[in-house]
Order: sequence, then structure tokens, then C-alpha cells
Amino acid sequence: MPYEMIEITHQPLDPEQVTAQVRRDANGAVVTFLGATRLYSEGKKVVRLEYEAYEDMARRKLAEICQEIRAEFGIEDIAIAHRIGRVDIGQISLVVAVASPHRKEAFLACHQIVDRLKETVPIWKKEFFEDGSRWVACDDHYFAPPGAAARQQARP
Amino acid sequence: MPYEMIEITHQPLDPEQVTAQVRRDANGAVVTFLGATRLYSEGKKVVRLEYEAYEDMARRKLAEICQEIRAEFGIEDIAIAHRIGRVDIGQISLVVAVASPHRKEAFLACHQIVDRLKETVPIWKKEFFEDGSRWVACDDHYFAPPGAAARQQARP
Amino acid sequence: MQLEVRFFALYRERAGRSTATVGVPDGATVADLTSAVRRLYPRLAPPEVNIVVAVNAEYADAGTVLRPGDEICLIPPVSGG
Amino acid sequence: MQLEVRFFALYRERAGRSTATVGVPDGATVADLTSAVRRLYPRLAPPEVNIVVAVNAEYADAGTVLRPGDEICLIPPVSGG
Repeated sequence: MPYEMIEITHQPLDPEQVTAQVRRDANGAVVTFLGATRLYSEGKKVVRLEYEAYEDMARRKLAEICQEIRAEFGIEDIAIAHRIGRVDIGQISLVVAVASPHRKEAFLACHQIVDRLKETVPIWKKEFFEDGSRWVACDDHYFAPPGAAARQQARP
Repeated sequence: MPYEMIEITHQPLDPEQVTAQVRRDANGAVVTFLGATRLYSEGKKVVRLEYEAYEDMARRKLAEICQEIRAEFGIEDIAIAHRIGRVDIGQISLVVAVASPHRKEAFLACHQIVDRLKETVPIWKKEFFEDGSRWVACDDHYFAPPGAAARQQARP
Repeated sequence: MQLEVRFFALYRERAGRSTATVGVPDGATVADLTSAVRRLYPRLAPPEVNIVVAVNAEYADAGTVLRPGDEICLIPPVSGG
Repeated sequence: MQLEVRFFALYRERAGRSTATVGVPDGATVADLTSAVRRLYPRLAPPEVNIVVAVNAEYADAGTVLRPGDEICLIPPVSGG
């Protein structure tokens, strides 16, 4: 029986507990990814992050990713925990643990889960700097509201 | 300053403690590999493992691997712990933790460290079955002692 | 028909609210809805930005026909992890 | 000269011991040493198996010249992890 855990929570994450979910005697390899809040983002000092999720859909998209990954890599056991709300510097926002009889599949599958999560799962990260904030991936120029865009386009 | 931990020990490994070594505010991504004793090896039920190391050389080869990986992937923080002696089923024999500002390098570097460790580091694993034992990688046919080899070659 | 629309993250801040009730003709599509939302909240996104919409917790394309009671969410570019 | 040789894992079991003192001519190479060890312990490995040797904790090729006091270890195929 494949094991799957998908958790979206306001609580601090416990990587050991997430990893423990996928450890079974048949699994020789466990690969765990921890995503943590970095002190610098594109050269600017970050003071904290805030994550927001469309939780129902995020769980659904994560379950889809798990299903795809199982089919592609022949692995079974996956545990994913994403923290939302305020996350301070150095704290963990994401834990993905994948276990497999052999290591290659565990590495590739874990990497792919994180990549796909960042592409399709409706969770948003806001970086707070000492002098402002921004929603990551909402590039400022592209996403500037109409008035601001018009002002930028008017530049020589 | 890059951080490096290389540990070869008879004690049970604590993955959380190994991973904690590489977590720093500049590192957004930490990838941890756990190698555990599997219940089955090529279809045979394993009851336990025993690891043996040429410890001085193993530490030296692991330090070389760390140096190569740093140069190739531009990552800094690596922690490696290998358990030796008796390791029961489901217990952890290897922990490799790599941290990096970005995830891609952390995944590739951790995978490469494990691959290279298995190729060049003088550590040996013996599998114990209900009815015998074998040194892994010392393929029976190839490595049969001279008398046995002669008998095998004599087969039609 | 009146549809309840949820805003997340950047869109929530730009709209100044988490939900809004938006009136569209019966048989309206996702494209019709985003046009109506843009008229109500012109600061939401510049015209060249495609506003992604989820209907009943699945990404929906512009031609998807909406029905009363659908759970409709506006999804800015995601950045989980 | 007399050289102290260490056996690990499969070789330790095949030799029935962890270390042995092996006599070789002065100026002997790694290849000379492995030949001498094979004569002492014929069950160590079949002739077609290349016995890998580490000298002073580094892999050494067959032509490496040995000196008294070198730390010499016979390294069966590794299987850590």
C-alpha cells in the first residue's frame, strides 16, 4: 500500500516527523527536501515571509503531483508538509520526503515534486523587507497595476 | 566559511542532528539522504547488515568528494555520517545532508555525493540472510576463491 | 447570475477584499467573468496579464462556462515552497 | 624488506586474519606485493581479479614502488552507503 501524507499547516514543521512517515523496511533510500526562509532574496535582506494558500485546491494539486510521480518513478511513499502564515528567517516552510527501495528514484522524484509544487500549487509567498514587501513571482513590472504600467511604458 | 562534517561511527545515526549541521540563514534548500537497511536484497530476506571501514582512508576519500562537489556545484555546506558495525533492518547506515541557497544544486550535489561514496570510499557491507551471508559488490562468481572458480568454469 | 469570487494574495490586496459578488449573464464564461472583475477592480492587473481562474478547485480555461454556485478563485502567479 | 599488510572485509575473511607481514625485495612494487600476498593466501581472490591496494590511505597503481613503513591495505570492491 503506497503511503501519502499531504499537510498544509500554520504550525512549525517537524522534518523528522515528516520523514518518519515514509520510512519502511522495504525502503533503502529516503530523500528529504527542506525549504527554509533565506536571509537574502536577490540581494535584499528579508525580515520574514508570509505564505497564503488556497488550501482545498493546494491539497488537490499536491495529490495530483503525488499520483504523477508514482506513475513516473515507480515510487510509493511520499510525505509533503507546507507551512503557511508567518515564517521567520531560517524556519522551514516546506518538507518533502520520498522513500524508495533505491536512491536514484528517490532523488529524482523528490526534486520533481518540489519543482512541480512551485509551478502549479496555489500557494503564495510574500517577502517582507526592512522597507517594503513583495509577492514573489508577481514580477513588479509585469504585474504593476494599470496606472503604474502606463507610467513605466512612458519612460524613454 | 564552508561547513563540513564527516563522521564514521559505531553509534546509531541521528538524521536531524546531521541535517542541523548545514542549516544556515543563507541556505534556502537542504537535501538529506538517508540510507537504511532494506528487508530484501535481490529477493532474499536480510536479517541484518554489518559494515566495516578503513576509517582513515574513508575519511580522506569523503573529504576529497566534498572538495570536488564544492567546486562542481558551488555549494558550501555538507555533512556526512556513515554508521559501521552491526546495523539492523530499517536502521540508518548513511546520512548525507547538503545545503545551498537554491534547491537544484542541493539535489544534484547530494545525489552525486552518495553515488561517489559508493564507488570510491573504502567501506564494506555484509548482508546476513537466514541461511548465510555475503559481502555486497563481491559478486560470487567473479570473486569465488580459485578452487570454486575452477569448478564453475568446468561446468558445461 | 451572481457569482461569488475569491481573491488570493496579490489579487486580494489589489481588490482590497477576499471575496466579491460579481454579476454576469447566464452562460457566461471564465473570460466574461475576468472582464467583469477587471471592470469592478481596474487595479487588479494590467491588461496584458492573463488572470488565471480556478473553478471548483481546478484550473479553468477562458472558455469554461460558469454555473451558479461554482467556487471561483482568482489565482495570481504561484510561489509556494 | 618486510611490509605490514592489512586486509579488509572479504580479504580479511579469506586470509583468516587482519594483518600479515610479507617479505618482498627492496624496490618492490604494488604488483610484486600482490603476487607475494597471493602466494601466501591463494584463496584470497581468483587470478583474474585485480587486487586493489591502498598505500598510505590512497589508491595506488600496480607500478607504485613500496618503501619500508608504508601503510598498505588490500581493498576489496567497496559497498558503503
